[in-house]
Amino acid sequence: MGRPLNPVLIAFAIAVLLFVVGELVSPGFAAYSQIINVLRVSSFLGIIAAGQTLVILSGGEGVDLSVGAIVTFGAIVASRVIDGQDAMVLWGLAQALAAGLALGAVNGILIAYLKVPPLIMTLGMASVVKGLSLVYTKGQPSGRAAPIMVRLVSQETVFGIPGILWIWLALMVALTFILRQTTFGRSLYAIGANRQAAYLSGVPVKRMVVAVYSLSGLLSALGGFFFLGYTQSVFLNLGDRYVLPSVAAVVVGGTSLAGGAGGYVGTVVGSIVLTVLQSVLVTLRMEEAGRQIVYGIVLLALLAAYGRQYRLRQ
Amino acid sequence: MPYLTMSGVRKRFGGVVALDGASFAAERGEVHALLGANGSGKSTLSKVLTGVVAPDEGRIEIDGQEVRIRGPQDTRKYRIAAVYQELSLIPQLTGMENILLAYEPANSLGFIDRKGLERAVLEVAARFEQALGRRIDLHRPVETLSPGDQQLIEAYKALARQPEILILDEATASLRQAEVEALFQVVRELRDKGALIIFISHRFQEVFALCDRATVLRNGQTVGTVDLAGVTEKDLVDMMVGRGAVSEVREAPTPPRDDVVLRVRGLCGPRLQGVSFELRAGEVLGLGGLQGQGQSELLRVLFGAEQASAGEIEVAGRRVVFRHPRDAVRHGLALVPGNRAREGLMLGRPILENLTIASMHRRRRGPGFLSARREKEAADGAVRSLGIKIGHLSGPASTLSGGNQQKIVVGKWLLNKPRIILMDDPTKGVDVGAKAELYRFIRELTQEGVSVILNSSENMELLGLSHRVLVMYEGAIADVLEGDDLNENRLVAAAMRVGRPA
Amino acid sequence: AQPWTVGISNGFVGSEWRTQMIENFLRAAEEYQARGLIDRVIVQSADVDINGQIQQIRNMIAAGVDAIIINPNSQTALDAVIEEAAMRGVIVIAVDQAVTSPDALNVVIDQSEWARISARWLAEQLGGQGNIVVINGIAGHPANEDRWDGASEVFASYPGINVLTVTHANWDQATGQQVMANLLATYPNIDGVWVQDGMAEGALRALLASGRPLPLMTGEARIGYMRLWNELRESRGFNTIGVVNPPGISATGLHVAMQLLQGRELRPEVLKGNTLFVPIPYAVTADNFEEIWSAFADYPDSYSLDGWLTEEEVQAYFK
Amino acid sequence: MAGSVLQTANRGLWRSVWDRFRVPAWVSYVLLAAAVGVNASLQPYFFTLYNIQSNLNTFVPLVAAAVGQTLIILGGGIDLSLGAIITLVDVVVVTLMEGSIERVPLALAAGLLVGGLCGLANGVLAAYVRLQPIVATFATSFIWSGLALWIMPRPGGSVPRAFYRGYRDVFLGIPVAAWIILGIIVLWLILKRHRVTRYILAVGGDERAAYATGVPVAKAKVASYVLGGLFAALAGIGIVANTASGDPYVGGPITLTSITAVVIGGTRLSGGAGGAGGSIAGAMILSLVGNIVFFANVGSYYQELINGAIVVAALALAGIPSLRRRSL
Ligand SMILES: Nc1ncnc2c1ncn2[C@@H]1O[C@H](COP(=O)(O)OP(=O)(O)OP(=O)(O)O)[C@@H](O)[C@H]1O
Ligand SMILES: Nc1ncnc2c1ncn2[C@@H]1O[C@H](COP(=O)(O)OP(=O)(O)OP(=O)(O)O)[C@@H](O)[C@H]1O
Ligand SMILES: [Mg+2]
Ligand SMILES: [Mg+2]
Repeated sequence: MGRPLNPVLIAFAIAVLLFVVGELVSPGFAAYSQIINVLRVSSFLGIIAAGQTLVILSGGEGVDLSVGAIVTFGAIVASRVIDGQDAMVLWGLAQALAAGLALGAVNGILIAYLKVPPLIMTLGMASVVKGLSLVYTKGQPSGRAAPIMVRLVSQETVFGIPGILWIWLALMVALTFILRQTTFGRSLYAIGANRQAAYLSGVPVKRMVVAVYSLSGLLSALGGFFFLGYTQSVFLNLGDRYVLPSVAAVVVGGTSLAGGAGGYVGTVVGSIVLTVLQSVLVTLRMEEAGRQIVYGIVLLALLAAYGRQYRLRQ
Repeated sequence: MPYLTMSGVRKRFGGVVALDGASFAAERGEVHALLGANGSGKSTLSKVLTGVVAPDEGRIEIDGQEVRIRGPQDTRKYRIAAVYQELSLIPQLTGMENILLAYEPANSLGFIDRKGLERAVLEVAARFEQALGRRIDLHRPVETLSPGDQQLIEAYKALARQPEILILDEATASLRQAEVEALFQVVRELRDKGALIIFISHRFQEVFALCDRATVLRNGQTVGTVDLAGVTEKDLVDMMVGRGAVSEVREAPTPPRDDVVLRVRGLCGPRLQGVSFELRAGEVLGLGGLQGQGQSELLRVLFGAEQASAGEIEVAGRRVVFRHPRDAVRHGLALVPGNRAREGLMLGRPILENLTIASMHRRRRGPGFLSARREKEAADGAVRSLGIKIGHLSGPASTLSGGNQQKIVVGKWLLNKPRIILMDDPTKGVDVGAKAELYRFIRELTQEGVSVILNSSENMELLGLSHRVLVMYEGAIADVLEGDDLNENRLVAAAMRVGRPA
Repeated sequence: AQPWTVGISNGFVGSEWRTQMIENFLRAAEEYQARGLIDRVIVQSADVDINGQIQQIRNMIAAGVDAIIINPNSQTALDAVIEEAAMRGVIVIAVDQAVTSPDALNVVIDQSEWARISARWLAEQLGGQGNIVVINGIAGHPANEDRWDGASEVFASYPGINVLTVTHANWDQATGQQVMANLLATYPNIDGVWVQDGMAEGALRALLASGRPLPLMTGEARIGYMRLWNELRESRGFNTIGVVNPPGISATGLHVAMQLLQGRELRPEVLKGNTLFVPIPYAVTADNFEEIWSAFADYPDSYSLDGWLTEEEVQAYFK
Repeated sequence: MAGSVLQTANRGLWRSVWDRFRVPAWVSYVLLAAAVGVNASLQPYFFTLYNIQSNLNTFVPLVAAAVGQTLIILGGGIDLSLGAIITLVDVVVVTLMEGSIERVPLALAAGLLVGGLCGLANGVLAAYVRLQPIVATFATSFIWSGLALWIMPRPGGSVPRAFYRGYRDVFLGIPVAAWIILGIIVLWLILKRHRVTRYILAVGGDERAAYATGVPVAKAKVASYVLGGLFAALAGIGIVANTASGDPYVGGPITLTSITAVVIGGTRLSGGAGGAGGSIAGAMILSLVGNIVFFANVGSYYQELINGAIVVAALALAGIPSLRRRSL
């Protein structure tokens, strides 16, 4: 059998393959500008899935299903505060991040100290946050993105690459560094691999759990902020589309749902794969029913390529 | 023609060769020991027989017939059962449900015959209960039982399968003396009825007490089979590890210094009832008594992993309260926990991370940055000073043999320069060679003034290493042995509370 | 018995349109309350599945409502519970989305006609010639299918109009934006875009981001979209249309319910089956844009241009 | 190396200390009683026949789905495609019924078959292809809903009146829906005595240990998904009866609600411990929370918030007893 192939590499190859398929089906799909466009769209999923990656790495059946609601809430807060004024961008960002952090912290505290299972806790939190959005906006979100945010997402810089992609790249480098070269990262892998051993090695397990969910909330709000730069206005189900895909992006990127193994580079590639796949399907002339079936089958094929678990017989 | 023959068995796990053409042959009606150092392939060979491990090559014959075992389900036909080293119990199921799992009497539609199940289970349990003199609650989820009782349930389970071939892979590791005796009695009965029992253990006393012959493995190959009547312990060790490496447990320890590093007064907590003692610099303080009398709990409370309900702890003359192991670590304590896979290691993570996790805060810069070079230097240092045999620091800890894994668990604390090391049965399941190295190491540490509290289930180890032994009984200190009292008779007597009012 | 209890069941809260719908309902109900015709108003507005909405309606029945206004989550799945309500003498009015139950009265705009207006506009503006792409809402959703039935019928009647592809963006602005971006990559020669509701703003943003000349596209009568329209119509000569799909339909529905409660009967000729089609208020086009924009420029972006029938107008449908 | 070969087996053990979140089943019954109590005190005519009947009618699909999800979760899996299976069954049953009462048996049989087959596919993916269930079933959910949309591109179909009227009827003084729920409970009690449930529990408790013991692990897993699919089919049929029509989106949201019901009902998400009794209570609690919010006259903007908050609070409260049992 040889050494197992690196899942990140496989996922990357699949992303390339999907672009090629897209180009064959409809010429122009793999044009430089379209690649950039797909990457831009991937970046929102990628940023939101960054928090999801941390949560899943932390183990203990960790998963965050409240990311979608927090994305929306972050965007709502930012949009109301900023309301189209460049001068207010930082203040709006700060408030959105603070809100995301706080909501994530509530997740973390209830999960760590009251032992509510993450899946259920964050699912409940999703509906609470959704309710908060309704109460906060009275059902009518107001405000809009500032021009500078729009430029950040859309305007091309060096090599025709928009600012958001540089930010995403920076996030990738920073997170990878944090995961590998800081005590935080080491502790995160430790609690993901074996909470009890980590605890007995002096790692503050519960605080880590709280920190990880807080960060996930923060990154979701950040994703919401950037996404606002893309859509320019908010609506109440802005973030819903990201909930399960963020989990899928992490898994497609080779991070184990069991925790303690994987990394953010994989998630980046996973986000790209899922986004390209969606794009290819849009370009196919096909009934919606057929698109859904193809999406499911391709996803299964992808998982079967490397997402398989151990054999019972060794 | 032997009843069971295994020949030319090869098995490779990724880069690790576990079995390299091993062979094994044994007869009905004997208890046959399977010996070897940690990682020599004993468990793997057993698992090939029970179908859990698929050999790359090899031939198995039972009763002269070549057999193919494609999985544990096939073993039913050949009446093979095993007590696995890691146990094979389902934690949430009760003893009753575990014991005949997959062998439940059922009607033709697959509905379980509860009465029949209960009858069959109680029959097996009865065979032990007589020898044991007590009964285990079979209606509780097994996860709520003590490790010893879990191991006994695992034995019930194997026996309930009415095996012709029974494998006991370190089946006595968590058992008390009396329970070991009970198990042996049942095993002997089974042998007398003509079954073949394969017995794996690192405890030579047990091997000599129970077995007729022994087959020795080294590095996945069979060194030979000997009649135990004609060999000594030393002969076996030579076969296992090659000549030379014998433990020197009984060497006089250097006396401790006078300064008290740890003072405990009236400590109460989970399973603890008013424990008081003092620990001096460079002292090895043993914790003796029957297993499960609060020794592990004492270590956990001292380490902050469990909270005391009353009592005081002073470290280096200062009163301390540890709410978290981290607090204890800051005060120079270290804990080598009893179950390394469960509590000591992050098996899927690299060896390097396992070694550095407990001390990384010492090397961090700024807000927790770590330098890859310094982490590697630190890990290399630990590997060198403990003589850990590893492939590469970036390989996962799961690829190491038991003894080397244990060294990692010790090694991670050395990097933290602890003043007090709490050890909970550190040589459980560790082979003679690794044991000897660990003993040597404890010596070296105490010479440097480090103190050790050692809980051990092996009396010789306790007596050989400790300056004093606290004998625990039901969460309290029943006796303190030192000087001439440090001998096995006194220790056993104290543990059983012989000659004392109860 | 008078004074009556009325309820509204809304099973989806993800859109501002729905919020506006609820507000319209409440405003209309207040007037009746002031006149002593209604004593209690029950609002159920939460994201629920079809089962959840059935539960909502049953709860209202149990709470003793006399009339229920429903914006149904399904065209067919509420039929059985509506029958239950009718059997207990409760008047059921479905608004926005029609239901198939014969026991309910649908008070809706004609979705097919609504779609035809913008499709016709697009085809005319293109001079009956050109390639268009379509971004629909949720495949299989009855309103979507009705709309597409109407629009595709119009396009079929123009042989020069070539529908390149039909995609779905689930009535979601951001998905519309992404789908449009993908369409742009695939089809170099798009002359027109037929897209409905909030997805239009997303599609427009994708078109803007592409840097290509703006094709003709259909849009929506919502302030956010119109603000963009206003900016672009001079700078880029942008031309579009927004057909009003009024959230005020809930108020119209309430007026109808009140007439029924007061024992009046609908004139049979206004009904088509069990459906009362109310007129589509109007469409915003280049012709009337300025006039409308000057009146609404201060409204929040999420506000949809609205319209409802007054009590008197509704009375005209009754005998 | 001691402890490495079955190392993952130990996960099951150490989880028992750390990760154990299991609402004891009695807590869910207490919560159910509380929910009924609060509901009854807020709602004047709670104990009328219509009200009880209408509540039970809406409970049936979620109850059936929760039991199906329980079996899957007990076996260490999870099924994110359950709602899509329900949708597919709904659509198939309605399409085959063609509004005629004679075709009902055929349609119901086909519905069960479809549910079972979807479960079989999920089970094979989880057990033999060895994909992580949470993502594998996420992927299959697209396939099932795509198929549903393909079979029924827009809502419709007609269900014979006798069929959905029968569902709302009273039999021997007890609503038919209550009989169905009783039937589901009895079904579970029967299953509980079967070997397959024991094996499912064993696999969910510790897969490797179960394998080493000779439990047919893969088959047990597949069985759990097939049973789950069959209960999902029951849920789909319940929806057909409750809605009297077909809709290609009807089941989706049930997936996550069914998981919540299972956890409130005392089954551990990691598998191996729990049972369907609690899940049934959990499903009813969740439905009753909606009623409570309704009858408490909560303002419309706050309904969603209060609803979510009650569920989270119930989970947190329910978890407190398990905190005390932390030690081994
Ligand atoms: N392996 C374990 N065995 C026993 N108890 C444990 C174990 N792991 C955690 N605990 C319990 O959890 C508690 C909190 O430990 P943990 O490291 O998770 O917390 P923390 O992050 O320091 O939290 P806090 O912020 O409350 O200090 C401990 O006090 C201990 O009682
Ligand atoms: N699942 C596995 N994956 C990788 N390596 C393994 C696995 N199981 C065993 N090994 C390796 O195979 C070798 C033999 O292991 P085995 O468990 O058979 O030894 P053992 O003789 O039972 O040792 P011990 O006395 O420590 O129990 C060891 O080097 C071990 O690291
Ligand atoms: Mg072994
Ligand atoms: Mg702490």
